[in-house]
Amino acid sequence: MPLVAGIDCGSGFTKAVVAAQDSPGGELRILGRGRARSGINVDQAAEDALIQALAGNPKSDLNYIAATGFGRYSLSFRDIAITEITTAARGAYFLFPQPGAVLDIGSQTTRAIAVKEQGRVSSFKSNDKCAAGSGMFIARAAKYLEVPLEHVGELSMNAAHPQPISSICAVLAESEIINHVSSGVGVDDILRGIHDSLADRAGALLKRVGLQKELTFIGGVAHQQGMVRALEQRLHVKVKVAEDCEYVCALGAALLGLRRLASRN
Amino acid sequence: MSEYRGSIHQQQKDLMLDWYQRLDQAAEGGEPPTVSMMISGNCVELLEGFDAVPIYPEVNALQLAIRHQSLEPILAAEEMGYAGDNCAYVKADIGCMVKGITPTGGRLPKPTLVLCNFVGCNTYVKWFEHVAAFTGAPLFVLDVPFLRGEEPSQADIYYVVQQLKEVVERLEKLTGRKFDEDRFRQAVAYSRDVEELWSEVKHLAKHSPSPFDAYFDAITLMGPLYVYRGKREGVEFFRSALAELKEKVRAGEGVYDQEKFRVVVEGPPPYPYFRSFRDMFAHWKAVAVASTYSTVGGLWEFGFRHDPEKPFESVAMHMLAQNVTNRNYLQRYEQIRRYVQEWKADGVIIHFVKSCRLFSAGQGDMRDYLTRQVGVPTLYIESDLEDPRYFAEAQTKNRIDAFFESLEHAKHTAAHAVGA
Amino acid sequence: MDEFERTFDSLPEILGDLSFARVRDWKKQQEGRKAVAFFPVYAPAELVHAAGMLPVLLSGAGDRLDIQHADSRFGSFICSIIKTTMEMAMTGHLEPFDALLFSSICDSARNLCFVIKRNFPQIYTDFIHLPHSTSDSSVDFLTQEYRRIIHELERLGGSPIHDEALRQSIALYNGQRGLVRQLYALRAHSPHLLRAWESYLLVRSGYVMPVEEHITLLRQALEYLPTRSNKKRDAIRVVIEGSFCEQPPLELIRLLENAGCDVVEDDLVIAQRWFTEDVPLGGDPVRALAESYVKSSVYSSVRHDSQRPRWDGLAEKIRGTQAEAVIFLIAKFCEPAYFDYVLFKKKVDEMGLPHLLLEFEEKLFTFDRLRTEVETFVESLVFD
Amino acid sequence: MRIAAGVDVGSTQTKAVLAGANGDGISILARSLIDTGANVRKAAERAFDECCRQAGVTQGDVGFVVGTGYGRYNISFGHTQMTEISCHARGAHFLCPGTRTVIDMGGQDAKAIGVGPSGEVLDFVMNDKCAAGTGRFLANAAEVMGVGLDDIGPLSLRGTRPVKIATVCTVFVESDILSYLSQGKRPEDIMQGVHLAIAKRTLSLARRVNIEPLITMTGGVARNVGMVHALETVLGQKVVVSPDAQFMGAVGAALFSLEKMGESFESSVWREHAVSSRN
Ligand SMILES: Nc1ncnc2c1ncn2[C@@H]1O[C@H](COP(=O)(O)OP(=O)(O)O)[C@@H](O)[C@H]1O
Ligand SMILES: Nc1ncnc2c1ncn2[C@@H]1O[C@H](COP(=O)(O)OP(=O)(O)O)[C@@H](O)[C@H]1O
Ligand code: SF4
Ligand code: SF4
Ligand code: SF4
Repeated sequence: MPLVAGIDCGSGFTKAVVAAQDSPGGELRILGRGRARSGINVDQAAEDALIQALAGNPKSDLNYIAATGFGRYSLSFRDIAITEITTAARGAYFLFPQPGAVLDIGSQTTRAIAVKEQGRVSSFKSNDKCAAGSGMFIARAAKYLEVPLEHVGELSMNAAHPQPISSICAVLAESEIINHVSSGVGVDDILRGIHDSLADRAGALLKRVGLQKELTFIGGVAHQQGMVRALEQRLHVKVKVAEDCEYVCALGAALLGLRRLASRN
Repeated sequence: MSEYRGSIHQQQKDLMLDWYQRLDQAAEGGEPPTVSMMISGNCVELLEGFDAVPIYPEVNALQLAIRHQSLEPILAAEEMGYAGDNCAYVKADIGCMVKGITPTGGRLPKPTLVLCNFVGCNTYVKWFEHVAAFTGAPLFVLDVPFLRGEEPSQADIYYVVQQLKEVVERLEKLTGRKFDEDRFRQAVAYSRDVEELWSEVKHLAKHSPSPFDAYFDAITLMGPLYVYRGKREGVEFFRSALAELKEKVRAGEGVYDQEKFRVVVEGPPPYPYFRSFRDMFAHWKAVAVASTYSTVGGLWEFGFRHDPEKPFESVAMHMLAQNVTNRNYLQRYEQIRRYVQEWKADGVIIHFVKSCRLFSAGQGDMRDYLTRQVGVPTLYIESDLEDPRYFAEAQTKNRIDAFFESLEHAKHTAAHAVGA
Repeated sequence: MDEFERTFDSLPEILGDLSFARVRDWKKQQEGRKAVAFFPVYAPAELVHAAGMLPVLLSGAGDRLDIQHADSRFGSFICSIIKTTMEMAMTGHLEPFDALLFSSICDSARNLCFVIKRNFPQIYTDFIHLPHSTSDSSVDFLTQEYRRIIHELERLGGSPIHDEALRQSIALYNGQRGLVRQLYALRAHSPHLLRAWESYLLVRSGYVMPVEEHITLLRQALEYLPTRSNKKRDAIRVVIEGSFCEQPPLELIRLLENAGCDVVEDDLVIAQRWFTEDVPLGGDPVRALAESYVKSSVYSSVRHDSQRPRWDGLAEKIRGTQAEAVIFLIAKFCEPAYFDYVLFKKKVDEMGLPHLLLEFEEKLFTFDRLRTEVETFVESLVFD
Repeated sequence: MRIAAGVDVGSTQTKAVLAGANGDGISILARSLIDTGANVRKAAERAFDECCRQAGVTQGDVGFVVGTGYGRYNISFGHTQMTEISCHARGAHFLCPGTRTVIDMGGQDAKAIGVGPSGEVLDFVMNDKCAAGTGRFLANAAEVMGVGLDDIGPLSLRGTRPVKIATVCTVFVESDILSYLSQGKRPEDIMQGVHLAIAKRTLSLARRVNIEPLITMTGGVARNVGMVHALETVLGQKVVVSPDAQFMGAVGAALFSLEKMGESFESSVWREHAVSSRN
């Protein structure tokens, strides 16, 4: 039975998914997932993530390795490199099998993808030049608000009076945020303000690729319920979040890996 | 508020309202025939020969922006695939079309003819092509050769006259009406009178204090100028305007209780922030004594008039050489220089609008010319005429304050040298 | 015959040479003769050639020039080629040229013409109004306009331009355009024999070398290319649309192909084909040239013809080459291309073809983002 | 002697200057520098107090106070406000006579100002929407490398093979630096790369105004020798830096104050200005 790994070499984290499928089109079994800080040595990070994902199976059992994400070409032990947009679409479609918009917010990039049947990409827009729309923005804010990243989500969920962030720059926003703190604005309201501004930026991208009633939200930031709530309220859409949302690209890569393998033999 | 509010402002409103009603009526019953045209170097006189009504998409677009309603249609257009950097007038217009928004409040008819008299603006050709493509209305591109030299050549004039006659034929087919040459000649005569009056008004701004603001107030007077130029109502309107402003001059009334700065403004205004933009000048009691934007529809203060003796030729001449958009860039430099010197201005404000490359491409060089060659202080600010997203209020105010501070400081050091 | 392969290595140097050494050499050899530079997209090169002058296309500065002065003359939201051309002028790079010709392609280029005129009065700079309409009176007008230019060139060159000379020039250029058409036909038929970046170099070099030399080069190419032993690739057949004026970096064209595209048609430098058929040699040559522009130009986003819409032109290209996809390769801030994208896109959607919009600048440092976008596009077509 | 003050409430640091004028000209009596922090109003007061303390005068002795900087409208005791643009030009004209171009790099913005023969503003551009290429960018870089603000400049000077910093985003530069560090690049080369990146970025903006000698650099970043050097390298021209570079805005404001005292207070613009600023 073919064993395939999808490895997402993201700018912040490297994620691996190992999957198996006895016959093409047959039922898919996820053996495991793994995640490691990317750092600079892509192979090393991938190795670490892969070991976790193999869940005990020897690496030699792998029949095919599909690399995706920003560092895909730096991964030496790959059979194929696929862009994170293609894999995001595939992974998302596998989890929620219907066409529509997919939003992927990672450490440094925000992407809006329009997905059609079989998880094909019909169009996409991305922002990777400015931190103001990225997970990094939140990660930093969380740092100097002294909130663990894991708690950012529910804190911002409970915000009673979200505090708008006027600055369009993640850095200039910081002094704004500090002023809010010192004038006694609650941390939850501030975090929600950040989520709102992120949601607006994401909205601009999503509109360009076409946004209907529903939206699939992936990438690490999708862990943050506050962000989900912000998207729903600002964009008036229903937001579907995959559990293990930051593994979606790795999953998509694994899926495409299986197809290549099938078409090979 | 600072700006001048005379009885003519009410008259102006009424006139424009009548216009919109006639358009609404046309939308209702297909009569009277309507022709959409570009404001710049328009040949509205020709329409009189068919008793047809002009539609000016720009006027609609700017009304929309002033009423803070331009963003929605712009976004709609961008979702269709228009780029963030396309002229926002076009996006607003097309956006309204697809969203069924009526910028005028009343309905807009499908034009009998889309007459693309693009003078100098290539974007306009695209705009009207798209309008025709989306509405299915017939399109006529009236190819006005750009003014390469100082004056148009015989070939240029002949070419435009030929096309004007082609337009007449086309309209006769489309409207089933016979072209009334006498009405046309009459319209050209009215235009001549309006231009005479309007030109006098412009020259009143040479007085200090100036009785009106030749940028902000001039814009309110532009509506009648384009819609009613070829009509009796137009002549009456500008006659009373002139009388009213002359009276102010006699009484020594200016725009502000005390006129502190006289400036020339180049470029269209940021319509989405029209009010606050004006306040930034009012704050310094700075009055515009002349502006290039107010000559988009026609440049008359330097003597050109339509001529009922040569109706077609003079209309052609107007389109070719007597509006700021079809004159070449260096002629615009020259126009501003004359304003500065003959209208006695302390400085020039260049307003770069990202939408309009016709106006804006090269304004850095224009500033270089004005500051070095002419030696007049020049401020350069960027925003947009239709898209509210490109106006940074705080920054713009900061720049304008800094500019007038430096003018103030220059006057001050000239008066008594203190400090270093 | 692999010495021809080497021409592909030498051409980028020639095209990227901002000192225009070859132009200087040509002028040295041809004592007292003049070189005339023209800004994209179209100029009646035949007139210049008939005047015994060397027509050269100004095609920006690629990534070889830092913008140091031009930004102070042309503000934000203006395309790169405007700025690099201004920069070249302000840094003395255009010194080898005795004349500069611009035409009515867009508002930015038109203003650039007059800005240069003011700053460099010593160069003869002129603006040609190419009609945006296709009536007979447009032909009359353009004939007059060309006569005006001829008159100016005669003044500049100090000798008259005879109809016979002009006919010969037209014949030469007809020949050149014919060869380019063959080159494109070859590529459309067997893209593996001629990569897009190669045909781009071959065609564009015709804008800097004398037409006679270029004809020889094209002949050699057409002889050699079919003998190549490249093997067919498994790639998508794409049409590139939108790069008629400012040119993308060569690396970007390569990137498209490496990502799995076979370029079967493009409008890079309008492929220098200008007209859909040869310019007639009989009768008044000036009028013939004018008539060809007005009535039978290849479509481009800067030429308007309400009879033959451009989007139909694109549709023909697609059908004619059995293309499977369209890549809109548009220069940042190129308003004509931005506008046409909307109606092109509409057409291509109606035809049910996939398409991708890419924005570029003459000067690009990182291609990662573009690569990801192209690869994704290709993947969306190959992965079933 | 007439005493006047200028207070420059910057986004990062607040600067105050006392200037005095008597028969034999104008002199700077005192200067103070404190972090702006969250309470802008307080910062302004503290800076002003500190100045008076240094000069040994009471606030009552100070005839006129001009406020400038982004927080100028929060100065409760200021008689009037002026833009930092005018003030930097004025200050540079005074302290570095012959200045034709001012490049001001502050905590969160960067400006270029064209200055006329009498210190008037001819033209200016500013970057105030994006923190890319500002003092903040440097401060961030310093933090990531674990180097003190005062040391990054000297450190960058020691670089020999500057790395290429692709991103200009103040946030993303962290990851760039981290990856260079873990690739074993030398800190001085990384820092030099950072400085050059900012210099390029700043000048591409500054070139919108005609950059002409004499070029004076002002703002807190001017205290960073590495930045000054980077600017000179990219510009290929000499850049002048006054010891009071960071105080330039405040100095200009103080000079304007003196001028105000020299004339009657009836000048309507000033009045209106002061009033409008309160609401
Ligand atoms: N458990 C979590 N809770 C909240 N946010 C998280 C969590 N894990 C990751 N994130 C956010 O997601 C971002 C990383 O997402 P990811 O998709 O892995 O980015 P990339 O693929 O670009 O490395 C981090 O910047 C952080 O903001
Ligand atoms: N000794 C120093 N060395 C290097 N940089 C400094 C030094 N002191 C201050 N700075 C920089 O100057 C910036 C503040 O400059 P300033 O002009 O006061 O900014 P603002 O006016 O916006 O508050 C700080 O962000 C810091 O990066
Ligand atoms: S580009 Fe300028 S002139 Fe042309 S339509 Fe737009 S705003 Fe009007
Ligand atoms: S690239 Fe486009 S906008 Fe720029 S000059 Fe050419 S046609 Fe005009
Ligand atoms: S705006 Fe702020 S976050 Fe965005 S690129 Fe600039 S510095 Fe980075």
